[in-house]
Amino acid sequence: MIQDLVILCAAGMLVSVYLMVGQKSLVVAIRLYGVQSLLLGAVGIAMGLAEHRPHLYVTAALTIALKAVVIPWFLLRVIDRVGIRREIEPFVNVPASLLLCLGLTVVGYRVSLGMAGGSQGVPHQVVGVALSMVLMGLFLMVTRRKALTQILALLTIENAVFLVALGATAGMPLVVELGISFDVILAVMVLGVLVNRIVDRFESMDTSRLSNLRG
Amino acid sequence: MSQSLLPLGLAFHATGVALALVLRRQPAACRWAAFLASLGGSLVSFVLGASVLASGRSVRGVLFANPAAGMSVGYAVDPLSAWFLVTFAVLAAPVAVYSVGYLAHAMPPGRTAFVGVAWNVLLMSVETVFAADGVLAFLVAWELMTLATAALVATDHESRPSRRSAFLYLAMSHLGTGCLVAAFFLLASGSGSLAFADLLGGATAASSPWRDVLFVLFLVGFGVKAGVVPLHVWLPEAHPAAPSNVSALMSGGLINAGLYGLVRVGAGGLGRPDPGWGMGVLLLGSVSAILGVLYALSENDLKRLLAFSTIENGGIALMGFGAGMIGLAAGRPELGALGFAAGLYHVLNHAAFKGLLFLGAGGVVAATGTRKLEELGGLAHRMPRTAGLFLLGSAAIAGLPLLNGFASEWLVFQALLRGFFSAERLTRIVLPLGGALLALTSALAAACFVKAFAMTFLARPRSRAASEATESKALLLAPQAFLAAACVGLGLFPGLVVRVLAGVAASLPGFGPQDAFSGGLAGMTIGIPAFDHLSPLVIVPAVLFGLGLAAASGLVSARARRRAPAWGCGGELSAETEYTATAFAKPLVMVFRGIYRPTREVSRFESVRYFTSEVRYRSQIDAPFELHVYGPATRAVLAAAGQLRVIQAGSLHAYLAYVLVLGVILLWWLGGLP
Amino acid sequence: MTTNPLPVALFAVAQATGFLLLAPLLRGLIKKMKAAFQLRQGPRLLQPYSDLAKLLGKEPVRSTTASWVFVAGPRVYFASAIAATTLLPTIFAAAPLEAAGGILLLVGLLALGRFALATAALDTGSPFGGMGASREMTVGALAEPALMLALFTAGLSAGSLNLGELVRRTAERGTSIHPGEILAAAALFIVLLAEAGRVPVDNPATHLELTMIHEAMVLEYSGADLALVEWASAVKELAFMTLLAGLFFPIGVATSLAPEALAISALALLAKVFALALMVVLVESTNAKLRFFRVPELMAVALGLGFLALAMRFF
Amino acid sequence: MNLLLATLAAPLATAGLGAIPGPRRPKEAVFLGGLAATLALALATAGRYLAGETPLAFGGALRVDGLSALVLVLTAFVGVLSGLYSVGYLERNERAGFVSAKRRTELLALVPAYVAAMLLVAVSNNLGILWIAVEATTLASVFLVAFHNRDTSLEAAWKFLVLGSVGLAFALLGTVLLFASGMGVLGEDMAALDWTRILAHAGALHPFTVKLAVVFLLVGYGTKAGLAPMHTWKPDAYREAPSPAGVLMAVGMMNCSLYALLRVHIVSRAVLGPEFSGHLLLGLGLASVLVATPFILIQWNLKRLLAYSSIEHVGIMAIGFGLGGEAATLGALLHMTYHTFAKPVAFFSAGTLAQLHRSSDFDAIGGGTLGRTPVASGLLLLATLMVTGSPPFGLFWSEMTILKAGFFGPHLAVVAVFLAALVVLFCGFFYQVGRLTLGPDTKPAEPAVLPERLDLAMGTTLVAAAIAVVSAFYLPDSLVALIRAAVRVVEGA
Repeated sequence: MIQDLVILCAAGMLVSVYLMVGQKSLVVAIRLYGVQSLLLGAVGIAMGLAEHRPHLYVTAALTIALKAVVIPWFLLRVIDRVGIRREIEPFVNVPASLLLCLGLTVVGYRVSLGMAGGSQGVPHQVVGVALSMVLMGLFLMVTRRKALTQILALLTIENAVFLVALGATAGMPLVVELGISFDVILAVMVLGVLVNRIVDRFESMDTSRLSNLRG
Repeated sequence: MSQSLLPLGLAFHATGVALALVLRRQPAACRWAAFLASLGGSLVSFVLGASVLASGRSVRGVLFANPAAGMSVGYAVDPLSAWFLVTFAVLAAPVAVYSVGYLAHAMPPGRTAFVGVAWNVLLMSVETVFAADGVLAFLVAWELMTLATAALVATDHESRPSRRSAFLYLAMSHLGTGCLVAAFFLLASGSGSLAFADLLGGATAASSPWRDVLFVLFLVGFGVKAGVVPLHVWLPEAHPAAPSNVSALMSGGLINAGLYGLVRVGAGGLGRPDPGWGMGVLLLGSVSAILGVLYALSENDLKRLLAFSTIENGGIALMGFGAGMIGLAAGRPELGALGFAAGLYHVLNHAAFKGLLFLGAGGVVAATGTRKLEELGGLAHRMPRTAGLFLLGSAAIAGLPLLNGFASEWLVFQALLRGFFSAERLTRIVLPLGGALLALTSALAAACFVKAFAMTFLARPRSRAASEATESKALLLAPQAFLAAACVGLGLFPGLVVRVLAGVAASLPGFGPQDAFSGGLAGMTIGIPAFDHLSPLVIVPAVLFGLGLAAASGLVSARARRRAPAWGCGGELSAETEYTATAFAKPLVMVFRGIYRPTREVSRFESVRYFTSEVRYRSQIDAPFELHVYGPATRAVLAAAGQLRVIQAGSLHAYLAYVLVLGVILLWWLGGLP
Repeated sequence: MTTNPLPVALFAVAQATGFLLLAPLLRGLIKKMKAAFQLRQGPRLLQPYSDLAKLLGKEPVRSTTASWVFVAGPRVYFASAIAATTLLPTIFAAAPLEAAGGILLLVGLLALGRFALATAALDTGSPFGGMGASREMTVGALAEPALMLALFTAGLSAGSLNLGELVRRTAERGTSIHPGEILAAAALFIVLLAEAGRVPVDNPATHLELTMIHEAMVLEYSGADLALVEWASAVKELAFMTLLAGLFFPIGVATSLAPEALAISALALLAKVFALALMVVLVESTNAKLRFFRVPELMAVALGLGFLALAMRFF
Repeated sequence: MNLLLATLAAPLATAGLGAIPGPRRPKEAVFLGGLAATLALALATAGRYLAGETPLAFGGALRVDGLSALVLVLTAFVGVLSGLYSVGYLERNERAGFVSAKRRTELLALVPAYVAAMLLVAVSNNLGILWIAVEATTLASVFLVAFHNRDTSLEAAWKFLVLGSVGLAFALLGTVLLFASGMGVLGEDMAALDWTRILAHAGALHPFTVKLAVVFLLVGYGTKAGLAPMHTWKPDAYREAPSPAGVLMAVGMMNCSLYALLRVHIVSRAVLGPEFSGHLLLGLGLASVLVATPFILIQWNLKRLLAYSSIEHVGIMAIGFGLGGEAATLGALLHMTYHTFAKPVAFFSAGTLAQLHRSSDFDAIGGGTLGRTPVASGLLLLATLMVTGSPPFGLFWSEMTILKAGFFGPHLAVVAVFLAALVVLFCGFFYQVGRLTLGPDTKPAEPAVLPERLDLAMGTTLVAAAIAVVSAFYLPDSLVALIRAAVRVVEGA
């Protein structure tokens, strides 16, 4: 029954990514990321209940605090400062993007079938969802022009990884997880700093303009 | 004692390098130190080679080792290596002496040290190439040789031609080296050993499935250095671009490195060769010889002319090797021995007369500051000694009797014609045809060097520089005299050379002692019963008798006192009315226009209708291989590279897309079902 | 052949002298016969001798621009011709100096002569010398392969490239009427025309410099220098005819030193040379000189004949 | 105190002190002293290993075996060189009159921090710590790429960071999956992610999951190593980063990422046999060599040229490891060592040229530099000889070792293509360097060009060159022993 809950949350995260692909407002995208992180936290709690691993609660709490609250807030601040609220025309239009993402999901699931069979096999849905999220996140980074969207996509990929960590392995060793989360935050900060500098310099957050270095 | 000779010789060169660096501030001292050291090194390697040739026993040892890679550089001097060491020393020693005098006024003092260093490194590496006992030693020396040569070619790097030709040389050489690396390792993958003794003993390759591939790879790899058409493109560029002393060494000494390799693999090194291989080598040799001499003939730049004739002589040597391989393939080692002996003999002779000619040319260029035949002329009056030596060299390279060129070409003829008796139908006709081509080659060479000598030294000077030239110094003339003496000696006593060569041939894998040819002081004899023989000494009295008669004619006639200007059909003869180098070659260019494909344009200017006031004539022969093969190839590669620029077009999105695509591909490749 | 040096030397000197003495006669003979064909009186048979004598007496005048090369040229040319004669078997089936070498050495010596004369011709600075030299070398370059192929055919069929050995073997085998050898002989004959500077390749009698080859080359020579050149050329021509006769029609060649045998072979040789001279005359009188750039075609024919000969003989 | 921890602490402390603003001389003294101490400690640690013990820390989370020791020493060595050059580099900038104390503080803090992170990579025995360390190197180097704060530096930094983060995300996913493949057998404690334990339970891991993990790990750490097609950040980053940082990225970072790749390779061969990851490495390596080729032919910027050269070299090493077997692995590790010696010479001499001409673009530098800056140009030519693998220099030997192993092995086609690419690369590199250094001096005595003088930076270059040349003929036995030990680790013997 808890397994189903986990899978449900995973599915919810997948949906959130589809929604991200499906619209252009940066604010909504950030909110969606927040929701996605909440679901991730939920997965953590569920697994904690299932496996009786108290440290998973810590992880979950940390995830929700950081990824559902701090980071979205930070990113919204960046937007306000920059004053750009919509993603301009992406390289691939929305309907096509959605179709391609379906394809990517297929790829992810196809691979995840390999997991089920193994003796210590893990629920392949979770891995399937995670892999598709990774691919879709990367796809978002490829097709979207705004630096902020790319950061969000990157964070989505990060969430996918944690989904595997929580949903499929019932948590990595705590020290490692703390270290990783810390690094992730730092990365986001650095990215944010760079975005600020870029915006100051180029009066734009459109990374497709950053193409002076060729050959 | 003989174990220490090669290291000793290399030590001499190393000392040369060190001294050149130390004394770089005093050009004069630097010159003497560097080149006397190199002279010492050459003498030592000559002694080493001579002792091995005399005793017939190989000398081996280790030079240096790279413990980390577990690789070591050893050497083994067998008679074949010894032959090439001696050949190289015979040329390198006099050229070293020449360099001392030549660099004094032909090289900016600042570059003396550089030349001294590169020169000694070059000699070191060449000697190691000939002495290497394994793949790695060989490849190291081979690469060092290439780099040192390129550096020397680029000595005058401010001039675009030098830079260009140095790079062309590097590029072509690396094409070759790549082939060699592949060939050697492919060959070694059979036995697992990298020692020549195991690799090129014949057995390894005989069992290899890659035999033909191996031979082609070797042929390309060594062919580049030997200047075999169509891999020769670098040669006529690089040889003239280098300082004349280096040109002499490159032409007379460095192409031998390629020929050496071809003998190693051709003479049983890959087991008994296929008849096809022999045919191929013979064909390449003939093509190189003919094209080489034809382009030399049409060339009006003295040093380029000599460079093209180098291609020709490499071709002649290859014809000998080809005949040898055909004989070997037909299971007649004695014929094989004859062919290889002929080729090796020609290699030695070429070192002598081409060295002589390049040194002479260097003297001329230094004295007049020009290489263009059209701007030379009349130097026989101003530089009589140089002229005499150059004439002797020309006669030798033209294959005229009593000189060494004739002796080795004679031997090549024998190889071709003897092979005729053994082999099957196809070779019965191909070999004598090769003989005819060789005859054509040497006749054309005669024409070519009549032109080279006459246009440089005879009639009136065609430029101010030529009319004010002065004779070279003794330091430049002595080495030429030495090489001239070598030309005469090697021409008058072929029997002694052949006797040595019999030993060399016998030492090759798949040969062993045979009686295809024998030699003595009297001369050399081919075949049993005597198919043909040559003892120049016997004809010398006849020639002297003729000269005596001619001189005697002077007694009966009134003595020649009067000198008068040559008859100019009423007009005044001047440098302008002389027969030009272009005009001299014109008839043959017309005859062979099918090969030359000259572009000619005649433009008439009519001041009054029907009355031509002026005619301009332009004729140009452009190099076909550069034009139709290498040029397009290079452009294609660069164009392709330019197209690939889009990979790195600066778009982060594209870069991320690569990762995405890779990820999808890999995941799909993993599949899902366990 | 003997190996004792003294007789060899005598033999050589004798043969060389013989060639020197008879060569002008051949010239005279050909001139005379040509005249006869043209229904002219023509110069007397011995005229060439007087010409040589006159030239030898005269003082050579040399160009101001000429160097020592100009002087050396004719002498080397002469010497090489003399040396060449000592390699030929004439009336006795052995060459005086056959110990020196064979066909290849012979060709080499002729090439040496050509090289020397062409080089010297370029020394005067007169355009004619240059033109002559250039053309001479061109013709020579084209003639040499044909010559080689023809000689190879003879040599290979006899199994030796040494003229004495070759003639001995052909002599004991008797004349072969193999078509291959006839073709080879034809090729050699064409080469003979080229080397001797005969119509249709060259015209020894012309006085229009632009059409000359040999004559243009030696235009600047006078007196003894010229005499040497002319004499050597005559010797060369005779040598070629002897060679042709000896290689392909060795009828009556003496294989022993018996006087009557020698007498017979001497007569036979004279007859053969006369026949060849007649052929030369026929060709000269019935053909016009070719344009220079048509000459290569003729040489190509000779080359083709030589190759065909080889092919027919051995393929 | 634990020697291993000291080795890591030294550069960290140096970084901390470097971050404190202060007078120039003492700062530089601390900086150089700290890096020198780091090298000394690294050598000591390696010595401990050679003496037979295995230095550990944090209960085995940090562990030094042969491979770690080798990478540790090489990285510390490059750290010292880079440190010396950094000081010289700042001196020059002051001479040219464009440098601020803030910039100096930044450089003096970031370089040791970067070194510390790389050392941590080299000694981490734990997948998680490895990942954290690599991420740390990325964060430390981002600011080095953005150092000059030009438009282009921002662009390069952004690309570097985004691509790097994607790569790291992949690596993290791989790590998690590897952990997942061992659910139940590895346990949950910290040590569950230790190589030692994973290898101990290799048999019990779920093969397919391991495959999946290996793919993500190779792509992830391959991005940091700059294997094609994840190499795209390299040319930009190398061009923008100051030369001292550039050499840290080109040599130190490359070695460390290769270290990570090797660890993955070792696990993969323990679970799946040598083919799986071997073929992946072979493919990525060949792709890198092939990608580098055209861009060297058409290159327009000196430092980008070096970047493509290092893409080529990482490809060569990957091919070596991918071919597998004693000989090829030895060749690849030898290549790593000699590359570590040779590349600094190239970077420093190129950096000098770039600094004196205030740009690293060929157009800006112009031809015939041999006339203007003979020493730097001569060193660049020497470095070209080394980097293109010409004898008698080290890289020639290592390349020959790899080629030999390749031709002896089953992958003839791959090796043939590889060899052909090497030939073209040689020609291309020489063409570019030739047209830069040779020829008539195109801008003689132009005021914009600073005069060349034998300052600290040049001295460092000379020292590096000397070391590189000597290393070709003589490697200290202890280093050879380390290399052999590393081979044993990789070959699992």
